[in-house]
Amino acid sequence: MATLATPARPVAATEDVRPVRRRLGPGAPIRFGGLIGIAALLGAWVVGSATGLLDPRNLTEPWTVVATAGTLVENGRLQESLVTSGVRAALGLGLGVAVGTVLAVVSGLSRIGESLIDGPIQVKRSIPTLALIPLLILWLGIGEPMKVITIALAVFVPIYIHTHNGLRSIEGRYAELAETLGVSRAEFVRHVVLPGAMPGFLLGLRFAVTSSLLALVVVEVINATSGIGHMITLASNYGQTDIIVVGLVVYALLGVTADAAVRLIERKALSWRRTLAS
Amino acid sequence: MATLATPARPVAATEDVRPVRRRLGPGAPIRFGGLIGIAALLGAWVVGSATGLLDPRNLTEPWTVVATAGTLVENGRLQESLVTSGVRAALGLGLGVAVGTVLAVVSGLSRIGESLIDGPIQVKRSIPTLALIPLLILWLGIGEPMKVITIALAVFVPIYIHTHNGLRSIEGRYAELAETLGVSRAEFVRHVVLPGAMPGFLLGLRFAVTSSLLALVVVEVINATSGIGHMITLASNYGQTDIIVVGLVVYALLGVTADAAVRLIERKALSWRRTLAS
Amino acid sequence: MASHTGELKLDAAVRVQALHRSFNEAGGVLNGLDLDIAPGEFVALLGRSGSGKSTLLRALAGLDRGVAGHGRIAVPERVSVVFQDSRLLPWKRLLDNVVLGLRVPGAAERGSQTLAEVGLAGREKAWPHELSGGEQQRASLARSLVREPQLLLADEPFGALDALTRIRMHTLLRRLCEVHRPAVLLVTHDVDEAIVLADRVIVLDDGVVRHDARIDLGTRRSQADPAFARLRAELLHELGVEDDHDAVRGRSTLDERAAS
Amino acid sequence: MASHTGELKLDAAVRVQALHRSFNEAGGVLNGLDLDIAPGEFVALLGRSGSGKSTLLRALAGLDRGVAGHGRIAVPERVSVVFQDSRLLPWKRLLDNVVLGLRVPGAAERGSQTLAEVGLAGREKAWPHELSGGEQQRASLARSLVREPQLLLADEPFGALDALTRIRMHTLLRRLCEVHRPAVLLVTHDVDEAIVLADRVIVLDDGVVRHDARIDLGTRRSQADPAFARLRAELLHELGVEDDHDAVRGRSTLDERAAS
Amino acid sequence: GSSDSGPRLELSAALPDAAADGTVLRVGDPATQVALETSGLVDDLDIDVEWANITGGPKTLEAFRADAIDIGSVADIPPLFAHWTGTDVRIVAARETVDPAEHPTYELGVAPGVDVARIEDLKGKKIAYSPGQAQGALVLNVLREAGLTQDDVELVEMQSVDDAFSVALASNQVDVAPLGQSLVKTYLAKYEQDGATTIPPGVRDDAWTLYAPTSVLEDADKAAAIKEYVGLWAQAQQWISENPDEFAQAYYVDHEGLSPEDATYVVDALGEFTVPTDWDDFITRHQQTVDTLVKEQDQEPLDVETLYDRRFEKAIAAAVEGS
Ligand SMILES: Nc1ncnc2c1ncn2[C@@H]1O[C@H](COP(=O)(O)OP(=O)(O)OP(=O)(O)O)[C@@H](O)[C@H]1O
Ligand SMILES: Nc1ncnc2c1ncn2[C@@H]1O[C@H](COP(=O)(O)OP(=O)(O)OP(=O)(O)O)[C@@H](O)[C@H]1O
Ligand SMILES: [Mg+2]
Ligand SMILES: [Mg+2]
Repeated sequence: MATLATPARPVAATEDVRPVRRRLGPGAPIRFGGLIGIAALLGAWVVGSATGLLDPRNLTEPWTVVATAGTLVENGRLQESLVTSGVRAALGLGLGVAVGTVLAVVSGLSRIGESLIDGPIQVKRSIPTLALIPLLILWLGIGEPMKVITIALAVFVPIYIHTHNGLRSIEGRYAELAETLGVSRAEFVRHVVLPGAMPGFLLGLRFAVTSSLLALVVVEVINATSGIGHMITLASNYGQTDIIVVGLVVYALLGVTADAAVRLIERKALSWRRTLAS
Repeated sequence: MATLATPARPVAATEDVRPVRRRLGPGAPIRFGGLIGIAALLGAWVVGSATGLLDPRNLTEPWTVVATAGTLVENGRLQESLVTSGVRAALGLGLGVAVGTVLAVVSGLSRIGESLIDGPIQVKRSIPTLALIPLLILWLGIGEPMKVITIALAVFVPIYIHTHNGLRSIEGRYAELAETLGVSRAEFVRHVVLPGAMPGFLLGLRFAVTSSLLALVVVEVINATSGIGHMITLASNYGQTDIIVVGLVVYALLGVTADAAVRLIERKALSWRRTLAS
Repeated sequence: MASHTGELKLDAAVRVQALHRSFNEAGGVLNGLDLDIAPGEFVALLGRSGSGKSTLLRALAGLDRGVAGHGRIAVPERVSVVFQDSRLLPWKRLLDNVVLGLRVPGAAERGSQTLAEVGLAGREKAWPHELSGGEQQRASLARSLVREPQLLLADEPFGALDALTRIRMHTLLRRLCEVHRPAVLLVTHDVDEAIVLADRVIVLDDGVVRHDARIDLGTRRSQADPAFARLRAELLHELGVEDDHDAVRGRSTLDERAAS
Repeated sequence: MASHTGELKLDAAVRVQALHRSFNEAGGVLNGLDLDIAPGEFVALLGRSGSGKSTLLRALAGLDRGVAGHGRIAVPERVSVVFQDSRLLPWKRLLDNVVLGLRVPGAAERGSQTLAEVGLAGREKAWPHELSGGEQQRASLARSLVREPQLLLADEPFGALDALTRIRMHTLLRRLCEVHRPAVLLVTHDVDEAIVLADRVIVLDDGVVRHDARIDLGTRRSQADPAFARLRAELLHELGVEDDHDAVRGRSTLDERAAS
Repeated sequence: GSSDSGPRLELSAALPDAAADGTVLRVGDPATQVALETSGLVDDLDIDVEWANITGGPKTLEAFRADAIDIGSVADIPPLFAHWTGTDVRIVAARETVDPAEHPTYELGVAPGVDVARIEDLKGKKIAYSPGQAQGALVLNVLREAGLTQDDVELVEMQSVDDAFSVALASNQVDVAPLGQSLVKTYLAKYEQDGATTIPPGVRDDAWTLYAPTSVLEDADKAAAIKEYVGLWAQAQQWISENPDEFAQAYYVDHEGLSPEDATYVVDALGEFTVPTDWDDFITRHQQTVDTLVKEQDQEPLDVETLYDRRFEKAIAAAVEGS
């Protein structure tokens, strides 16, 4: 047995000796750690392009991309596209999130709701959005409503699945508790179901945000005259690699920023959790 | 106060009177309930087509689809496509699941791993797969490896995100416990991390399976002579709505079946959980 | 509202008849249990670990839908449960946990006041995970007490409390019982606690009520009272502990004394 | 390995010096606590609910990385913890929970055997959620005992057990202690239990060890022994309970007696 | 929408002169839109036009089926596939290039290091082939012209999405692939240094049409509107040919986002357009393509003449000669 043979000595005011135990969890978060990998990726791109390892004909050089972006900003195309796409994505996202959440709660709390809602949603999500476009055009025309609804359709699936799954994963003992407290169904949803499904919902939101951006590429093929997706499609029709890469960089920026935002919300909204992450 | 004024009377052998309490959870699952919604969808399609509410030029009638499917089976195209696509999807799925899980564990358990891995994956998932195809062709050619890897790239993202999230959501007290038990890191991963992240992983798998199917449509555009995705793309170039719809029905069948399979695994593998669902 | 009357059988808050419950084929946990509790009566439930005390409480609370079994149960409408685990919603702060579903005017004040009564004044905004084990237990007690039930089912509500806090909680519980007169079924492992608090102590064994002792010690109950000691020895005997005073013993002589 | 020697300070299994811990600015939970435990010594830790007992144990177990504070702690290498919550992995069956991380030949048999010793024979394949509260607590005890630690930190390991089961667990624990001689720090709210089991009883208050009583009752300890009763009264007094025999009392006379 | 449809008109009946007030023609033809707006010709339109930014065969067909547009602007292949897949359409206008041999719409891109100087050299080569797309039909036409069959070459089935063809060429996955003029420029700019070349296809691929669903043409008001539109459309094509720089700027730079150089290159490469007032030759060449597709792709035989609504031939002739 390990014993201490040293006599007790006075402890300095703020000396802090704690038992060392190998940490099995991930440890404390690294501040802005998420940026390291992205910086590395950028670095690889810059270095690869500068040394000629990356053929600029395959992947445009970063500086060319910056120059192209500059031109696009100058002639206003980039801003215009961002605004147009931003509005579409936001509307679609809002609609999709609302519908997805409501459906998830209905289907999560009632077996009848589930048997009606769940199957069709699984069907929907097995079908490529692209293949739905003809039907959506048929029903909704080729204007903005079609675009927004198509985005919403892409968005509501992850929201539904995640919220439904999160809700169904709530520990049964909390439902028991609520039953003994005699809460109404609305209170149950508000105080138990929604907060309990929040982790699932937020994960779904991370996917929903990306889905809304990716759906732009699909919908802005149809009767659009501006938008990031339209810009990329057009550029790829003409083989303008540099513009495509600008578009992709914008996508990456938007995606990473949105994801970080949702994860920030996650950290705030789920501060009650004591998990490996915290 | 409610009191019972009735005298005690003998209880019949198996009489079962329990206090009635409004159930707040979803209740017992309906057997094959998931099929009700799908049957309703099918019914709407049949009725809509029969009454002429659905224009057959836009949405082929079910019987035409059956007939077309019959023809495709007769000339062997459907089976051939299914086999080709099935092999591609399975290989891509296997590869993607393996890579995604490993990355998720590495990034979930080490902050350094996370800061290197997580950012690039967020970037990857913000970028439309379609836009990556040119680069993948350059690096991997137009043969089968390119297709399988593209599918794997589509698959590993949901696996990574869900497993990582599931892992990070494991209650911290279990990591504490493992630390006091002096388990090795490998044991920790095997006994705590993987089972604890299993719910997340399985949810990811549900998305991964669908992703692998959807990715077929993208990869089978390049140098493919058979496959479900190829069949759909070709048909949509020609505008052969009936074949497209056959393809979509196959997709729906595959998707719903695969999803049901994963959920069955979920029920078995997570039988230790006591949640609202159980 | 007399709890010691002969009409008990005709005027019960809780009536359980021939209750069976089992979790598997191996054997039943409750095997034809009969139990009546009069309105306002305070019953303490003793029993070995795993004897089915929680199973009985869950049956009374209507929380065992999936469990095989039969029998007849009648309980009042407003039942409040103190679970064996404290079962605070981890995503709600303490006060919100306590007043959850409480639909009375001034719920928040009443919640705060009850928190103060269980010694958690000023902790309204704490998260459940910031509480010590005993604090969580008291919070869960507060949640049950704040809603004045007709029947209170309490599953070892004082198990994690030190002697002084426990006495305070006893006091609080008795005071509330005197005001609102709920029927109480309280699970405890502490025989003294059972004798001090209850009108009646029952012992659960083999899935039935094996022992049913009315406590007639009046309102002032002292461990020094020989009647108290007798009751205690009797109950401990029922629980399988042969000799009260020697029951708790140190070092190596312990083995042979623990009766099987 | 003598635990009652004068060289205690020079030969400690656990040495805590000037330990401070606080969860917020309001005030510290531990305020310069000093504590030495000799190898093989059995120390019982009493203290009010929320007084910092678990906080101390977590500090000793090295589980409070994020908590503000300072001080010096030295503990042996192999430390085993019985948590206040039983903390069984919900996705592992009982036996797998018990032998988790146990790297000795015949781990499964030893696990089964220990399960039998805590009264859970035949439950190897049960899921944790299928156990009663007391069964979970015993499983968690089994998990700690099966791995022969140098220091056992047990946070109210018997809180949910009935009198008889508790005695059996006492016996088991003492027997294992005699064989392997770990240092033990056991939190309990039961003063009798502390006196019966421990070599030393300490009382935590205001974040320091307020009372430190060596138990010199020999190996056979009876509640009937006047020395036992004196110790008990002394400890209860430290815990704020003035009069042992009247401390636990019924009905409405309770209020005025509970000292603040 | 089509709900406010005009009186029914037989397909054989003479075209009415004017559409009823309020008739809206929904047009998917952004290039003409730009030309009309830039040239100011748009002021001569007496009908209301609702422009949709829709191009390409599959998209226009989708829009037709969804009744989202009335008339679309495509090459000569999409109307065939529309017909073959059961959507009744008619071609209502035709356009060709003045000097098609010098100004092909597509060139055949040749991968670096591959020796193909003439189309006869295609024998034994790997050729990117996208059935269902205009590029696919072109490949079949080229093979016919070179006296080769599918068996003499290796057709690699892939869709011409984005720059997939030029990437496939650059990485030597295929030896030859048809490239649209806008891609030729970037392909050569990138890979000419490695030995990449292009050769002209040696067959005419300049046919361009306007087409509309039969149901639209059966609506007297719409038919009248289309009559008006095709006339102005013809003038717009003429304007484009006469003002290549203005058009390059307005359409390829401002609307499509090309750089001015690229825009000029594309406009130069495509050459001058002409709108035939007699469709006989046009239809003969179209029939040749149809026969090739029937032979090589197992399509149902078709007398392509039936797809043309020659009432508009006269309307266009009148408009062109009148201007
Ligand atoms: N869900 C379950 N599945 C299988 N067995 C169960 C389940 N719940 C309880 N049991 C078993 O039923 C028996 C009675 O359990 P119960 O929780 O009622 O005991 P208890 O008297 O409350 O014990 P304790 O004092 O330890 O809390 C125990 O043996 C337990 O293992
Ligand atoms: N994570 C935390 N955040 C904030 N306060 C905490 C946290 N953990 C414990 N505390 C507070 O610190 C004090 C000491 O807690 P601790 O768990 O050590 O008490 P304890 O002596 O074990 O009590 P009990 O007998 O009730 O288990 C309590 O008042 C508790 O509310
Ligand atoms: Mg219990
Ligand atoms: Mg504690």
